[in-house]
Amino acid sequence: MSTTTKAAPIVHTPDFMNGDEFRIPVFKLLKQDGSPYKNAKLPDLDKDKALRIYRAMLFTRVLDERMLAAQRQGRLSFYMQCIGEEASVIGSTAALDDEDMIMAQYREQGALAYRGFDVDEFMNQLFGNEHDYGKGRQMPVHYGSSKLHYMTISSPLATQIPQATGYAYGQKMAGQGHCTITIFGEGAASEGDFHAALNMASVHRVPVIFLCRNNGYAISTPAHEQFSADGIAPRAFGYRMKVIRVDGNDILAVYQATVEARKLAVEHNQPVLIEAMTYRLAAHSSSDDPSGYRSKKEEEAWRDKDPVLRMKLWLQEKGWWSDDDEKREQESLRRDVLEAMKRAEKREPPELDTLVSDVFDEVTPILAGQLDDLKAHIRKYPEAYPKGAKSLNGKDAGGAKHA
Amino acid sequence: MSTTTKAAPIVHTPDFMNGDEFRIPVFKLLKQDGSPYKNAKLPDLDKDKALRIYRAMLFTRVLDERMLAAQRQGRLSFYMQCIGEEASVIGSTAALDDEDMIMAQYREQGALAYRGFDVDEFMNQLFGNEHDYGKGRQMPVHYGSSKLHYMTISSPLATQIPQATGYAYGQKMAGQGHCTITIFGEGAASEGDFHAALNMASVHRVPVIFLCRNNGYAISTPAHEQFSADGIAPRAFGYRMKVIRVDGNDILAVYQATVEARKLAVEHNQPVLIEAMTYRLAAHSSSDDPSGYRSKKEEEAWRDKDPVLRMKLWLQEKGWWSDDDEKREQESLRRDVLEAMKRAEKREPPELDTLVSDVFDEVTPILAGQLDDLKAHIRKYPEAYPKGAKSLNGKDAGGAKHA
Amino acid sequence: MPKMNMLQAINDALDIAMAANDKVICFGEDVGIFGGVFRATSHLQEKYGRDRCFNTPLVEQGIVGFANGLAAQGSTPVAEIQFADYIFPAFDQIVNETAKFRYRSGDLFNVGGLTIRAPYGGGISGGLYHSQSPEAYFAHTPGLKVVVPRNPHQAKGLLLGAIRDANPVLFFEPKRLYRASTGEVPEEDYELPLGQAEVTKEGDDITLLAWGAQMEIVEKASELAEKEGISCEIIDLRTIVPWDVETVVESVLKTGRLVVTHEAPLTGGFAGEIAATIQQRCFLYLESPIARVTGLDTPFPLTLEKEYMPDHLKVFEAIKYSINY
Amino acid sequence: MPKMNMLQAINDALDIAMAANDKVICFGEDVGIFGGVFRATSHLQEKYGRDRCFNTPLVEQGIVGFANGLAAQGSTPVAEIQFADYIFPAFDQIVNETAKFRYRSGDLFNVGGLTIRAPYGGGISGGLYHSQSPEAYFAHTPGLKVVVPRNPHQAKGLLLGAIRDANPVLFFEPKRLYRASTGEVPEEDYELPLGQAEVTKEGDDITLLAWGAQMEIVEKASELAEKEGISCEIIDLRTIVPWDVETVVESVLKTGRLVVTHEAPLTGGFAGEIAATIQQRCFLYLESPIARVTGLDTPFPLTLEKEYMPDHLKVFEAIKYSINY
Ligand SMILES: Cc1ncc(C[n+]2csc(CCOP(=O)(O)OP(=O)(O)O)c2C)c(N)n1
Ligand SMILES: Cc1ncc(C[n+]2csc(CCOP(=O)(O)OP(=O)(O)O)c2C)c(N)n1
Ligand SMILES: [Mg+2]
Ligand SMILES: [Mg+2]
Repeated sequence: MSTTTKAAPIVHTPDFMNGDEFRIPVFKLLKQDGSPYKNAKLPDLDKDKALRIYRAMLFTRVLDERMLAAQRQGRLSFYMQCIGEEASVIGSTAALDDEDMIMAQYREQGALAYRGFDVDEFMNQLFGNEHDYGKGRQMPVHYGSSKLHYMTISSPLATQIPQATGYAYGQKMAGQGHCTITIFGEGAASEGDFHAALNMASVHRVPVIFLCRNNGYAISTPAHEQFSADGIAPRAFGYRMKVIRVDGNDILAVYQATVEARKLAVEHNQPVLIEAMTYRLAAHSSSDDPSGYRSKKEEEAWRDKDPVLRMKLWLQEKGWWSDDDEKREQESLRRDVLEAMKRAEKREPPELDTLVSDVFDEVTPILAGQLDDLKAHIRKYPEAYPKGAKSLNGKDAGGAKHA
Repeated sequence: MSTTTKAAPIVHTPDFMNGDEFRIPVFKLLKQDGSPYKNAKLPDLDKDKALRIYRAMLFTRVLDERMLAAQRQGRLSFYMQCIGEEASVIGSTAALDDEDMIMAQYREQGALAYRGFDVDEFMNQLFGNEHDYGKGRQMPVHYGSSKLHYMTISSPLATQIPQATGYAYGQKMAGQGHCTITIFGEGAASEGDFHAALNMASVHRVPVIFLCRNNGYAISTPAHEQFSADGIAPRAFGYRMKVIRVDGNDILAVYQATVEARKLAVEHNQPVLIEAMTYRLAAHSSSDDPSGYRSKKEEEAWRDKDPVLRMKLWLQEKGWWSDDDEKREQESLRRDVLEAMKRAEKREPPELDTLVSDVFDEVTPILAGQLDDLKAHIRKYPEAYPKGAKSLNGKDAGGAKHA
Repeated sequence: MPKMNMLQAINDALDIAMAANDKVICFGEDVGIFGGVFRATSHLQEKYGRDRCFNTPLVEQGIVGFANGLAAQGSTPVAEIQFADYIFPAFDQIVNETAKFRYRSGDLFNVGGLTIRAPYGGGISGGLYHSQSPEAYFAHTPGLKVVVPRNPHQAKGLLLGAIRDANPVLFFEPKRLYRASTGEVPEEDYELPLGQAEVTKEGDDITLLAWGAQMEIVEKASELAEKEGISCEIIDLRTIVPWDVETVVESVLKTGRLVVTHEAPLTGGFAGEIAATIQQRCFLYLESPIARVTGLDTPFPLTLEKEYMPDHLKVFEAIKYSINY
Repeated sequence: MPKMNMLQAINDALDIAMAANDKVICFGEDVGIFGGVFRATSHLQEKYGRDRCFNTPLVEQGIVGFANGLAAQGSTPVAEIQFADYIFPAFDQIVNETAKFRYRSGDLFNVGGLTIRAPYGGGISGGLYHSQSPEAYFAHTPGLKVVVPRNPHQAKGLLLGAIRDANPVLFFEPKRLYRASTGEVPEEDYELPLGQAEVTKEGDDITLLAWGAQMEIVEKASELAEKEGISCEIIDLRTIVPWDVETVVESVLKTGRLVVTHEAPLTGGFAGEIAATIQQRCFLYLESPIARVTGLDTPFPLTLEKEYMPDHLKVFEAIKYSINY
């Protein structure tokens, strides 16, 4: 056993390296006008799939627009937009098998839309009503879908990254040819969990794809205060992991890179890191105002690289999409979103019992007692707890007990 | 603002890198026979300093030998040897200013010996007696010395690495030209704390040297089950940090590399990673038996690269050391260690009051009450608590109280 | 005296601490030019420079690890954790390192200069991960002080006290009150003592004990109770560790009844410690069981947050139950 | 029935679990060919292959993160943390992720298959970092089950119960007993129930409650007490969460007295929760204050470990104090 895996060359002068010795290029296929670069070989993407992708992009834009507006109107407590990063999340998802697992951060609604999460499913989560799969427990945008193989979002950053390694290890053991993709920001990549995940994936040869959306900011913190290196990509060398950097606003490049990454993962049990260079065009969230930490000019420069527009221009060049199609689709999406929002707002809150269910597989005696006490209390003060009182209607009244 | 710091080249084919594109060489100066490599420019090391280094190496060997024997005889509960890695820890320490801070892992007694921790100071800690600076609270080998700028060892791995970054940041603010070195194993480098430390050091331009002793094993886990990459060094590229790999059994190479690293740190606020390639010749600790996880043959191959012998041969070539000197030094060191051990064993245990001091700067009322109760209890059953009873002798007896 | 909200009071305390001692250094995620997501560090970078107030990379274990080292070196770091829910990646650095630094080294080294600030608590539609009250985790860890202020005046004085205390302090700020709680705050530099509870209202029939945002709740409950002729004594614990046992004991010896409330779940919450200690110290004087009014033993919910919270009505019911026992 | 020590019983349970279900996967630092630093996973790699029993890199947050994902996928991971003292780097993954996985997703996803094993406790000259008893940290976290066995027979049955339980379980093993505790252990596959305390000895005058290695201590103390004519009822809590309140209440209603003991520090320890609950449930029946015999509110010491430990003499004194109250 040697303590490094290669027979290293020997030198007699103390020279230091720092990574400037090599360059990590950016993989691009489409120019902003929708035409391919010279020499670029575009992926095989048939019309149906291309339109499925593009429709998911449009839906995501419309959803973001409408829901931010709803938040501004006070109809929604909180919202986070994907705008600017649609190609990164949708292009990568489209390259996977629909049964591959996705473990995302929070800004990846496009991936879920592509998989077929419908507008009511989005709305029920955003409004935390009785039909929310998450039973109204998490803040808006914390979607999840087991049938679509989309892990429920968790707010603590980067925790899903080593989980993705573990999930994919299980897929490898199951032997059905599936992999996991985990998507996260360049800020989250600073967490210890990121490093644990990459190292373990590499050592244990796990079919997992790590997709970093390097969008320039973590809330107000610019990437150059997050790390000194040339992006996230060179971290892969620390684990001898395959890595590629891609133009995150170039849907075809992201797609193609992910197709190749998936092959490495599934066919060779080689984990892969993809760094998608992109930009968070919106504020971090509905609670944020970026004017305090970055310039309009910078934002404008990136607005000119709009990934949705780039794909539209490509589709138009192919003759698969027209301005008319665009208009019709936009209008219908807006209508769908608004109607679904109205439906979701009107739905009941989750049942009171959901306060104590799912802590364990069964409600423990202590929790059952706490629920009973709570019910008795709410019966005493129904006006103070309108949501809880609703779910007690028509049920028998119990005496007050106190813990 | 761009999201990477260099204007990256553009490519149109999805090629993956993994670090095999470049090689990280090993810096060496001395061959095993003590002669320099051709073309090697040896550092300026005067005789006094060379002998100070060598004596620290010999002391460390003798200490390790004797204390492991003492552990086997049941005189000591636990011990960890440095054998095989003396050049890495002593060579680096010798390259620093004596007032630079050292934050080590546990296998770096050589560094402390070089700084001048005396044999009684070692023994008092090992036996946890009343003179132990740590007041008998930590296991053997958890040394510390504020006057020698050697941070008290803490068992949880890698926690000292981000602390070193913070400590060095404070040194930079203080502006007195000091830096911090943190020394750790290749196993510890898997912890999230390692990554946090390097990234923060790089972003905040902190005068800290990260010295990884890559000794091939973390207890039973070989390096190739710890990571897939070519050692620890390539991780530096993830932070655009200066890095050098050095033959950890070559005292002059380690020394020279650290001299250069210190310049980068102190004069340019450039943190540096040094990977010292070495081998843990002994068992992990006195509780371990390596025969279950590695071969004698492998051990022998490394025994042939003995760093202490290599330095001795160099010193002899220089005419600074003779076999006679060696014999005399060895004998006197053995005597010193044995006598100090006897003294340390005979010393009293720490005072009972040390059970509750240093939790806070002052003993809180709750702790004072707990100590009173304990004293009353021990007065009742002095035979059951011989150490505690000692420190109560001659003090007034209180009534029993129970919490 | 100027009127301030709690954020302003905290910002003022940091400003005063940094002006008075150039070893005070503030850092954390987004605390630099942005002034923190709640703006508690507004203008500090402008005033004291990027070396003394800066953004860190997004890594809590690194933030606290760095802070531990900086404190050991002799500086006075004030680290911000963006939400108390995100303090757990730093748990090892806090519980195994910060807390044990002085003890394990026999006081050769200590991190007494360290303060860790974090907004905690519910009532802001934050769901599982923007609502937690983790004080009990740290209260079980010898070597840490834990402080929670109830209003702007307390926040300023206790934070200055915490920064200057010779021990590491976790300072949990009730974020629900950041803007909601306003009051007069002295302009000058002042410290409030750590380790001392405050009797904010005297009364005879029952003792109500809380800290932080729950103080508002017990005050409201006590108003309801007073209307029914129940005289409440209210205590703000202020420091969770080391807690002021004697002030609580003295009060309960007088009233014979105790209600403790916190937002954190019941099981293993700090009210349990208080109840265990007080039943032991006041056994013969207790006229009814010590009551705990707390969050449920579940993660923190969103839509049904109101139902979950230990509000004034729940405290009021506990008071009546205790009185009528 | 074969005689085994606790390590053998644990190894046997893992072997049976892996043989019965090929979704059971064991991993952690040094658990592979070496069989773990205590040898709890001996021969498992040999028998079940490197895919199902393997060394991980040295990163606890990664071990538990990986385990969470593997459990979510539907496997049954059994992760080892080498010492309970080193579980804290994984605290965020356990407390924010493992514990909340099912709740936050509305049961779309869960990590019910997960078991985390870790040796805990003192008495082995381990000092600060090889002696801690962290059960109370986890007991304050809704969504986790916490189990501690007292002997080889219990260890095997409870570990099999834990691995097969539909919830994530932390399984803390009293390492002081690994080799010291031996006894007859059935060869076959059997499970002991989680969430149920066990009355190991009936008695009338006082209830003694403990778990894990402290069970030996209370047994010794009870022998001393019996000699003085005090009849002790002994309960092994076995599962810390969800704890079996009714069994304890029933006993205390009968005896009127309770001593709880654990090695962890007093403040915020789980004895506080028990005392708080029992004083409330048994208020009118208690004849003396509930006593807690615990570690001091300090980090764990080395040379004076014997003085620090809540041993049988301290429990015995607490019994007498309670009886004579
Ligand atoms: C562990 C943790 N720390 C802090 C936060 C608060 N927080 C939420 S989002 C965010 C920035 C994330 O930036 P990045 O990963 O780059 O993703 P982006 O928002 O740019 O998509 C922070 C600090 C958190 N959610 N979790
Ligand atoms: C956080 C943490 N996890 C686990 C351990 C147990 N442990 C002690 S030493 C060790 C191996 C360390 O290996 P390495 O860092 O390579 O140092 P070496 O012993 O080779 O010098 C382990 C796993 C620990 N002390 N701390
Ligand atoms: Mg970002
Ligand atoms: Mg090693």
